Amino acid sequence: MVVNLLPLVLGLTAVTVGAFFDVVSAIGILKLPNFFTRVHSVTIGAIGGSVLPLIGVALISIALEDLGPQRFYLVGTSIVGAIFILILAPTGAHSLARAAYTMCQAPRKPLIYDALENMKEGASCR
Amino acid sequence: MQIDVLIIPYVVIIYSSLLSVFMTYLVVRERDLLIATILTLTQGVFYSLLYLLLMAPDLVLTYIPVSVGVTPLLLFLLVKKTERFER
Amino acid sequence: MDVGIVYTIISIVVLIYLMTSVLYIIRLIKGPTVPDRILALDALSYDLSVFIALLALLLRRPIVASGLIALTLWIHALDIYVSKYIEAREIGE
Amino acid sequence: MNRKDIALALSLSLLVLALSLTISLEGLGPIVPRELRPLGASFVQNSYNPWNASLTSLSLNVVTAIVWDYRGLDTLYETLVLFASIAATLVVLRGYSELSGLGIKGLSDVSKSVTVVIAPLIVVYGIATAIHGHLTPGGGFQGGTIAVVAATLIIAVFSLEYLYRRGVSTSRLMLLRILGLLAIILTSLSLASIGMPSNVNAYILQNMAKDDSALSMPGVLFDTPLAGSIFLYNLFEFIIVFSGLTFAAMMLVLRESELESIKEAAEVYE
Repeated sequence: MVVNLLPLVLGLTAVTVGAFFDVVSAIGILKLPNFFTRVHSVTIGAIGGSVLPLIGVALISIALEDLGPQRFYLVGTSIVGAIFILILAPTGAHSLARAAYTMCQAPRKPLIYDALENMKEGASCR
Repeated sequence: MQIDVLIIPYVVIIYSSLLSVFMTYLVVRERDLLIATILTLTQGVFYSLLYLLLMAPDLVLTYIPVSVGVTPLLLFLLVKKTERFER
Repeated sequence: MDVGIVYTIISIVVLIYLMTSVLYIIRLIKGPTVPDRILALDALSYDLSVFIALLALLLRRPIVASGLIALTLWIHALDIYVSKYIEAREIGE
Repeated sequence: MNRKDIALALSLSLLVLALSLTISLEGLGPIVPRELRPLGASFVQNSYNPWNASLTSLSLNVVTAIVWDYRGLDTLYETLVLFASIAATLVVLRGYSELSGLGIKGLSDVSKSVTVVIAPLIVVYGIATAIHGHLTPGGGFQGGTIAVVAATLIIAVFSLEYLYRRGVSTSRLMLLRILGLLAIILTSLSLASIGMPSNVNAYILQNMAKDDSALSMPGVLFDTPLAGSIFLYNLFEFIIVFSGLTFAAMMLVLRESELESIKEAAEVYE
């Protein structure tokens, strides 16, 4: 039982911290003023609130021996899912933000330096 | 403090079935077809959660591509080739 | 450590995820532009994949967790379609 | 989206909740019962039961065992329906032509490099879901649809042009699809065609040995249940679904200048 205590505690900590990140991200997506600031909060939610708890679930299911040998299926699935979300969520947010930039509907409010201004013709819409 | 674990599936089932009815009504009312497609997709996501809770993981794996993947692709292509706003 | 405490913590976390999903759905319905809605749907689905894993632990049916990766992949594909649509191009280009 | 709509939707869903509570007051029992229901017990006994060799199909996933072994014809017809629907797409878009050299626009560099990394992983996961279909949830259709994500991502991120340059054309995908369907039919007929000349009892769609017929597909590979024909069906179904859905996606996202030739073809038919 002592051997199993470490992954169990680590996993529970990861899941709890992930829930905290998720609450922060949900409040952010509701309260922040425009699209480009909401992207920030969603990426917090994706990495902190999804990748971390999935790794936590994997650790917990390593430790819980009463689930039987099937628990290694859960371990593998959650780790592979964590890797996929780690790679895919920032890419999706990136391509959406780029598309929203060219669409010109979302206000570009806290804009200090515009690197895309010269790259695209006709992209500047005031 | 001990929460009875078996009550949670019921809570989630009630929650997701309520939300899917809600989404269905909004889809019918929506005039922007692109947004209607997105809401349809959300309803599909909740349906897949329902299938999961009713212990049909095979059906979930079949339903997610059909409702989250192929149908929205088809509808996006249609909206793209025709027009976006309903008259 | 008692196993019951683990399940209690996990069920509390599941309820927290359920409540935060309400906030995402409010943004999904309210969102002024299309990228806002897609962003909220993304966050909702990535949460849902964690939710599925936690439910598999909670119900002691590890085999249920198989829907997680398919959901993640198709939601990412949806991001790509929508950004292609918004950039006013055909999807095949 | 005004307040009135949301209030109406909320009241509608509450009405549905009230109706379903009224219906379910009788009680259906817990969703995840701790003990097996009698129907489930009989399914488990007849699908994975190594001690009774004439009943088993060596597939731990009972759903796949039922679909492919007990109701194999059902899934054969489902495959045929998918085949027919894609043939219908071909009929509607008849006369299309694949033009290469229209130029690549694609999405940003970040998306491109991530897609290069992630597409092989997705295909590998799809294949794993398909050929593990007799042990875990999944199967041919599910694995195929997971692998199609990679194809649609490549089409959307890189463009159709990229696929043409890699030698992926619609006619080749159609050929692959027909070969997969032929392989499924041959697998379902194989034991019967072996048994018929040598005058041994054998059935169409037979998997494991039965009481009155000794022929059997390979059952176990290195201590892993292989489930004989179910494994083969899943593999070929994966090929069919992957090539078929990729074909449909490629047909649907044809560029405007490629669709021009359809109009000319339609005028010829008129």
